Amino acid sequence: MIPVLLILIPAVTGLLSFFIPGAKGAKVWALISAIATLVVALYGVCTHKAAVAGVDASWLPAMGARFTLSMDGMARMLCALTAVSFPLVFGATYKNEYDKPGSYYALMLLLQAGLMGVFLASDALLFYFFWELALIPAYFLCSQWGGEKRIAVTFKFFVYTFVGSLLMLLGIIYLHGKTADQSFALQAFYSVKLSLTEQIWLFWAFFIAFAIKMPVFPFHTWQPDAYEQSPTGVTMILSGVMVKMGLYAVIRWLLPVFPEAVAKFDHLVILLCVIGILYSSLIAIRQDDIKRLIAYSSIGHIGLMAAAIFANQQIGMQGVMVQMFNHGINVIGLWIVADAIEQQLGTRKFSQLGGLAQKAPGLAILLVVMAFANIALPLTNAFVGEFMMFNGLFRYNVWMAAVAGISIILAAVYTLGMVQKVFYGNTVAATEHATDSSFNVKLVLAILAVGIIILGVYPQPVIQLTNDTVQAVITKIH
Amino acid sequence: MSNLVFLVPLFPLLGFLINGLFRKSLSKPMIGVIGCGALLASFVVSAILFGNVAAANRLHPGQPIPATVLFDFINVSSFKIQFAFLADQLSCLFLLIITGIGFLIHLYSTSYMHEEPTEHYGRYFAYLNLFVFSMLLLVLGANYLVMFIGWEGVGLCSYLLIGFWFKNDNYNYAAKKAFVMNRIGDLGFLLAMFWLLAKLGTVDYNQVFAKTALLSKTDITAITLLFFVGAAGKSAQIPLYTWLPDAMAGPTPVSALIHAATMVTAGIYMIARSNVLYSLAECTQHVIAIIGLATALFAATIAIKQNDIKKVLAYSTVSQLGYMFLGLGVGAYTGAVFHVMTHAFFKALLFLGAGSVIHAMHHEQDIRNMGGLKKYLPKTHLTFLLGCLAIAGIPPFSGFFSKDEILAAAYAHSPIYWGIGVATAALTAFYMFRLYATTFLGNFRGTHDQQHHLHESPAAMTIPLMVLALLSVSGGFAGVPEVLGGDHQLHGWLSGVITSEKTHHLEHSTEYLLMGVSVALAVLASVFAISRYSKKPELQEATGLGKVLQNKWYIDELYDAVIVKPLLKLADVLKNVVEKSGIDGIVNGVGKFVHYSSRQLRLLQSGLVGSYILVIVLSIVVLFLVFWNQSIILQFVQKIF
Amino acid sequence: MPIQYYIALASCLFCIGIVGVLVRRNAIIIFMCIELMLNAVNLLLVAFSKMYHGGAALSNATTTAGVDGQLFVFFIMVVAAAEVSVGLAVIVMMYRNVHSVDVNFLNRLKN
Amino acid sequence: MNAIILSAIWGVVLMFCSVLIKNKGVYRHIAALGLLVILAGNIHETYHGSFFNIDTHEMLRFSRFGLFFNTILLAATLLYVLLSGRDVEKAGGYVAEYFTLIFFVLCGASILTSFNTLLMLFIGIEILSIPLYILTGSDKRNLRSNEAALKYFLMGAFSTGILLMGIALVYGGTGSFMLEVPRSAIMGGYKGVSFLEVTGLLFLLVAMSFKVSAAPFHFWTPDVYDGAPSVFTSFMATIVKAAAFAAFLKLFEARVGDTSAAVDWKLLLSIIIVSTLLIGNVTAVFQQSVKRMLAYSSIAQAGFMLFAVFSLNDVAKEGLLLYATAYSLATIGVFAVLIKMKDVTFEGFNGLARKNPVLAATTTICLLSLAGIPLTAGFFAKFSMLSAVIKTGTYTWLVVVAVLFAAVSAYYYFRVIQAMYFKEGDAQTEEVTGGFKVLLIAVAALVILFGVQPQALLNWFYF
Amino acid sequence: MGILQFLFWLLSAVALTGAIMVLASKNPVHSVLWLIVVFFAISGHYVLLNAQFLAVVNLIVYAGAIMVLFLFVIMLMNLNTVIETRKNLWMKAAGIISGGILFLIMISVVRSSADMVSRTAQLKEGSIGLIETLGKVLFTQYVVPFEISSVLFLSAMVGAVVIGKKD
Repeated sequence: MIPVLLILIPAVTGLLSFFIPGAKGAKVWALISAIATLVVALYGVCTHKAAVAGVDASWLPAMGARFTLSMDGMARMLCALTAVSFPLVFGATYKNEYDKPGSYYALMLLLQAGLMGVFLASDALLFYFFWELALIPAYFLCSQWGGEKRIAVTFKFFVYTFVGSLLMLLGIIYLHGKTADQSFALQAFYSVKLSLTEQIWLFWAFFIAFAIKMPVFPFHTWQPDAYEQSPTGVTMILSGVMVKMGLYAVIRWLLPVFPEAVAKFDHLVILLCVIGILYSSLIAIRQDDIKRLIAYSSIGHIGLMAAAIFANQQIGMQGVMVQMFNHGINVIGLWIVADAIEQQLGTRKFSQLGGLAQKAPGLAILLVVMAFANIALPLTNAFVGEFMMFNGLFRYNVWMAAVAGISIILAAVYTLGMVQKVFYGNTVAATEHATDSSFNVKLVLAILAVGIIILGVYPQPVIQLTNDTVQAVITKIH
Repeated sequence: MSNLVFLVPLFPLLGFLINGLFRKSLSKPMIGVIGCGALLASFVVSAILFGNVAAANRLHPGQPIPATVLFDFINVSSFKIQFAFLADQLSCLFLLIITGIGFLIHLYSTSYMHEEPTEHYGRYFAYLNLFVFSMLLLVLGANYLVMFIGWEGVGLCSYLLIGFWFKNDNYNYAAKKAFVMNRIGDLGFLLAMFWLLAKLGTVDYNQVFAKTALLSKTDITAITLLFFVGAAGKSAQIPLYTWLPDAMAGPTPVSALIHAATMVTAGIYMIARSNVLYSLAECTQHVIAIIGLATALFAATIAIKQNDIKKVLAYSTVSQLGYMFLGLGVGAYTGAVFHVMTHAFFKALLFLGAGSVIHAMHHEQDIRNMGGLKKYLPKTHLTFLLGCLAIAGIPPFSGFFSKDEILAAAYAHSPIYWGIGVATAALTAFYMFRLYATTFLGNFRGTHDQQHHLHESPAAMTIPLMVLALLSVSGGFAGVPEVLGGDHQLHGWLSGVITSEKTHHLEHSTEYLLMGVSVALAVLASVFAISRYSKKPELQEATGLGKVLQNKWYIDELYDAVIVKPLLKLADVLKNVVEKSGIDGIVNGVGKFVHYSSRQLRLLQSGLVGSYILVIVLSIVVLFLVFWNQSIILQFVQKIF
Repeated sequence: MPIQYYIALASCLFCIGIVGVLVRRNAIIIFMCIELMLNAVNLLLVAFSKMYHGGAALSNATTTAGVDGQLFVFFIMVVAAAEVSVGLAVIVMMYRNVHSVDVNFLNRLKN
Repeated sequence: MNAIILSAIWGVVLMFCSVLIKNKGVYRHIAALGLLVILAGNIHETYHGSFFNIDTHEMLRFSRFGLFFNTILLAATLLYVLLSGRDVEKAGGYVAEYFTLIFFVLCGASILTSFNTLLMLFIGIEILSIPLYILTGSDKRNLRSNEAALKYFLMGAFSTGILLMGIALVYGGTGSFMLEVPRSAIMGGYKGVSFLEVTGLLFLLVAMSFKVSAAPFHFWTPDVYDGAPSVFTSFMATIVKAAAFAAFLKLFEARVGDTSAAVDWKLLLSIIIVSTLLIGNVTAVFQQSVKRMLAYSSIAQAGFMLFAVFSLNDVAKEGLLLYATAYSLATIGVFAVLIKMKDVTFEGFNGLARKNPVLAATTTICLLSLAGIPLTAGFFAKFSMLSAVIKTGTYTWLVVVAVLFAAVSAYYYFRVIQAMYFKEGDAQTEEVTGGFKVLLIAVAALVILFGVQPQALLNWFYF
Repeated sequence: MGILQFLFWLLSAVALTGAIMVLASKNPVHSVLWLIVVFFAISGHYVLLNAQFLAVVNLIVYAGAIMVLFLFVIMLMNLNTVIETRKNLWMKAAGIISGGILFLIMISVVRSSADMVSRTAQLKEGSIGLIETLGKVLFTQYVVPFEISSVLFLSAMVGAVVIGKKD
């Protein structure tokens, strides 16, 4: 029942939200819905695994598709991430005013439903459904409430990811035809027998879809623009949760299904990821816009996660699990800061900012926590993940790990550069009359900061939660 | 006994939290009490621990001290790293140094930072406590990972404290530089850990050292070299030293605590801790010795021509750290640790003394504007002089013993090492007394306003000075070598941890000779410096080699030109060319191509029925031709693909 | 008569019709050429019908095999008549508006 | 049989109405009533047999597929009349006659879903086409309408010539007009298949491609769809096209399926499909008028539907049902809104969402369905087409091409959405009634229902 | 060569000449007249094939009704004097060439269809072309299409009203 609720609550409340007239009402409604989902999700995470039974119902018998939801460790973790993110995002942007708030929150909640579905679906067709369901609201949100160049930029984002998902769809159909009993079930996909040539083709079809979503170099160019132009609340979800769809999908739908093709191409993929890590880090150094900087930094982090996945080591995979959650909350924190600055000062350009620490010390301190989480300082959550991921990568190939490791230096360069340019130094025109952020922003950031530290000191819960998935995936491959 | 271990870092952490969270509501004295109290409490616990270890050592000599496991940090079925503390002899020694000196510096700070607004005052103590917390983690960790946590933690605090006055952009750059340079080293540390994990599956000291047999020669060399990269970053060795002089941007007590007494010695601690590994890696040892020696000499040459009181001390620190690495490189682990200890005393003393001077001079740091402070700041002067004597290696001050031990070991290894070491020692004596003479002797050269306000610092500052001076004078007696009739207590104390010390057997006569030469050179250099600079300090711009030295061999510029600028250029190229016109260009190009094809294709739709039908007829013809020749076509296609 | 002759003749007529459609611009003439094509088909169908009838009549004198071909021709004629009436109506309508029956005269719908 | 006869009768009824009833507003109600009757008759026939006991001598065969297809066509027409019936009155002065012609077209369409001989195919196609020539030219004063009618007529007649040549050759090769013919060994040429028949089938392929506007025989489509009054374009692009596809599939299933052992048609079909997808999708990108864009998009959609003809398996048949439903629903919905727009260029849609959110939202859902986004009927339509091709096991690259073009198609459909939602503007619409909006919402709801649970449609087909 | 063969060739020659003249004539009226010649030739063929009913219908419907309609329209529009504007020569050439290639293709179909070799169309004999036979089949077996084609005529009728009526 819990998986269904996780999808149903946001979906239904989202649809209803279209009809809520006032801004206040819509906000409260959305917040209540998000918190309700969070409660359910936390219950689902905390109860014993057996208590969270999956759901399996008939859907399209003629096509062999079933409405199958299941919650293994990874799904529970990502659902928790989704459930945690939304209240935080709603809380942090509570003071932001949106045109047509009912629709805004409706689409946000539908997006949440889509994301939940992606993480829960155990049926390929259902998975694809939710995959797109998550994309459409995001498209509308970005196009409607985004920045100046939003239409062109979001459209690029949409078409780009759409191409990818169509390729995946082809792969799904093909695999469907190859399964023993013409079904879309995950287990059927796992046990399907394919020749190497088939595996290679299908591998690339799926990989490109996921690579675009993550995004992995060189499929990433939609991402900085989209993050920059989207309303920050959406950007938070995009980068905090939605990119995890790609990583999740690789672990769930790619690695175990095409082990031979993975073995053949893992080197190439990891090479791409590593190039992407350095590439995006270098570019991030030269950014003049907070949002773009975070965007490129995110590409780097995701690249590392992708590399660790393909490195195919238990420890690395476990690190990815941890990091998926951690990156989610960290990057949301960074976006919140970026949004707080933009909302108050009307600019995101470093060249127009400076000295904010004097005016907004609370925000500054919280940003520093976020920033250090972003560069994976020990005792912040990201360290644990990166440590494990690098470990996995190192076991795979020493040089890849060493080269990718350079990114931790570059990350320090650009992150600290950002902190410095925004918060340190003397005040400038834009920040002359700045004040500290509102209570809700600081509250959310503080919650995040506490989470960051707690998970940095004691990551064991997340590790244990996702252990079963990692074990399953690893045994599937080897 | 082990139950107490967690208290040691806990107190500073609590101090950090209280001061950090309530910095606006607490009063300044309260902040000071909390900050210092946390350290004092830690110190007391450390002392108890020390006593416990000593007792255990007496009861079961040679028995390793068990680690205290707090909780599982990372536990994946095949792979387990615990959050564990190990308070053995080496750790306890460092604990005492850190908490002890840390307490003194906290105390000193209460007065030194008094002019700051309450909020920043609280922030300062919070950072300082956090630093101590991290440093304690570093030395208490029972495995490399916990050490690394502290390792990066001290880097973080260093960053925060260097950039404490964040309004000044130069300070911020210095802070960032320090952090990034440290990160370069940290990468080495990380890779070394990965290597250990990949090969041994553990980073626990005890297990790693027990399993060294499983490592190949290459493994050990690579691991130790990578660890050394980490150490070089943290302990400011060539080529990663340039951050430390810049780090003087922070408040002076910070420099004393972090950039002289504690954090920068982390590298030495780590290598001493891993002595089992290092003694198996011949090659690495050579590298360490050479780099240490080079750093020592190189930094000393720069120190000669610096005019900023803190810069001189900073380069001297780099130089002394080089000494310690020389010691490690030649296998004198105890000597290195010994030097860490003595250096902590006298360098903290010197820095705090400098702080006292700066405090008196209203944040004037250029020694050319000082002079004759002897009579204004008598206590400071005296303690500073003692510090200079200690660092110059004049017997019987502490520096002499530790430096001598390292030099002796270096001689045993190679006389050339010794030669350079002694030359460096002489340079050290020279620049220290140059500093002393220019600052305290001669006539006052500052403004009248400054002269008017000159006064001795308050007791909160002078008491630490005096305590440290005492330690600087007497600290050396912890390790009086056998040749001078001592029994080198430190050696005995550390024998449980440093198990692979290279023992060198020098004739007593040789040792006496070596001591004599070095002491003589040091004395000579000191005397020369005092005589040269007490009367007429060099105020004019340096030329020739002097200018090169003053500009630190232009290393910063070199780095800038060779590494930073090209990297930024590359980033620019990537951002503007590769990303924009390259990758994104292709993506957008696809869109543009579709658009273009659309414009062209729609011309087919000419609007004329005749041409439509013509196309239909032609298509029929083509379809016929394709249809009849499809086997050929398919074969052809198959050939292509 | 060998059926191939008929096929060739019908093809020839058919192609002449097509060429006519392609080379003329007068809507009426084009339409006439289309009628020519239909007639070619008619001829062909009748020829085929007689071919199949001839084949079947060898074994069964009273067979009506092949009658369907001729009936098809009948239906083609019927349909053609209907088509002509509508077609000419369209042409007349256009002529009323633009006073031309040139198919290229009206060329507003393109691209 | 019910559908054929009843729609012919109802056409005649409407003819008389034009004489007897002068109130133009009544016609569409009569038409809707008629459609209900025919629909009821057709459904009755599906489950219980025809009202009329007529021996068709195997010239018509009423299969479950054909009848179900009829149901879809009739339901779509009903929807069309309900949504756009009022706009028919604006197309010209002969409202009752227009409805008459629509019913005759439906008669032709029902023949096309049930023919069993090439003669009925021919007659069906003609009954389908001739009224359309007239409807296209119904706006007599409008030169665009004139031009469209002339072009449509000339090219339609030409394609009839091709069709007949094909039929003649097929007859020459097999001696029968029936869809299923006994094959004897004497047929030379391709093993067991007459050379003439194959040639004839090729002509038939061309003629049918013309009818379903597959490239490179599509040229009439954009011009005619653009020039005809929008309300009839909507009808042509949906019901008529679907009927043509039903005929195409039926014809090829029987004849080509029969010869495919000896002859490989797939290469030709794949060439046609690829060029259809290419021209339809790519050309649509640059259009300025939404109406013309929809014309090109209908070509593109035809490319997808051709997959059914390409793969000729059960999945394809079901897929075509789904596709016809999804496509008709969505297109009728979009056109219903388009007809209400004062300006049918993309700019004309700017800011519609603010002005009239219901229209914008329903149009969006329809466009998403056309683009094949999941959760809309269009997704399963495309999905089953793709899986039909993949099931055949060959020409897998074709689906990759199709998918890439589907992405291109998103571009132009989303341009409309962008115009409605994200661009500032002052979209002018005619008055829309509440009932219209309710119907539109119903259309959107159906699109989503079939998108979530296409089984709802297919179950009906099977039981 | 028997009389039948001779007639076949003669009628074929007439039909082809007429067909070519239809499109070669500048004056539309001439085209119509040539087309009538073609129809007569084809009717002659029908007679040869003993398809008398069709021969008659062809004359009545095509040569009679349809062509008169054409003539009527042409005359009505006064097109007999209109000289067609010169058509693009390139288009003309393309039209002729593509038509020619299509013809070649169809000829090669004839040549390569082995099953058609040595098959003949009955001349003179066979009774299926007689009105009696055709009528019987038409009103029994083919009654459905026959009735249905009434719909076609109805729509043509409506069309003529809708399109042709002046308003």
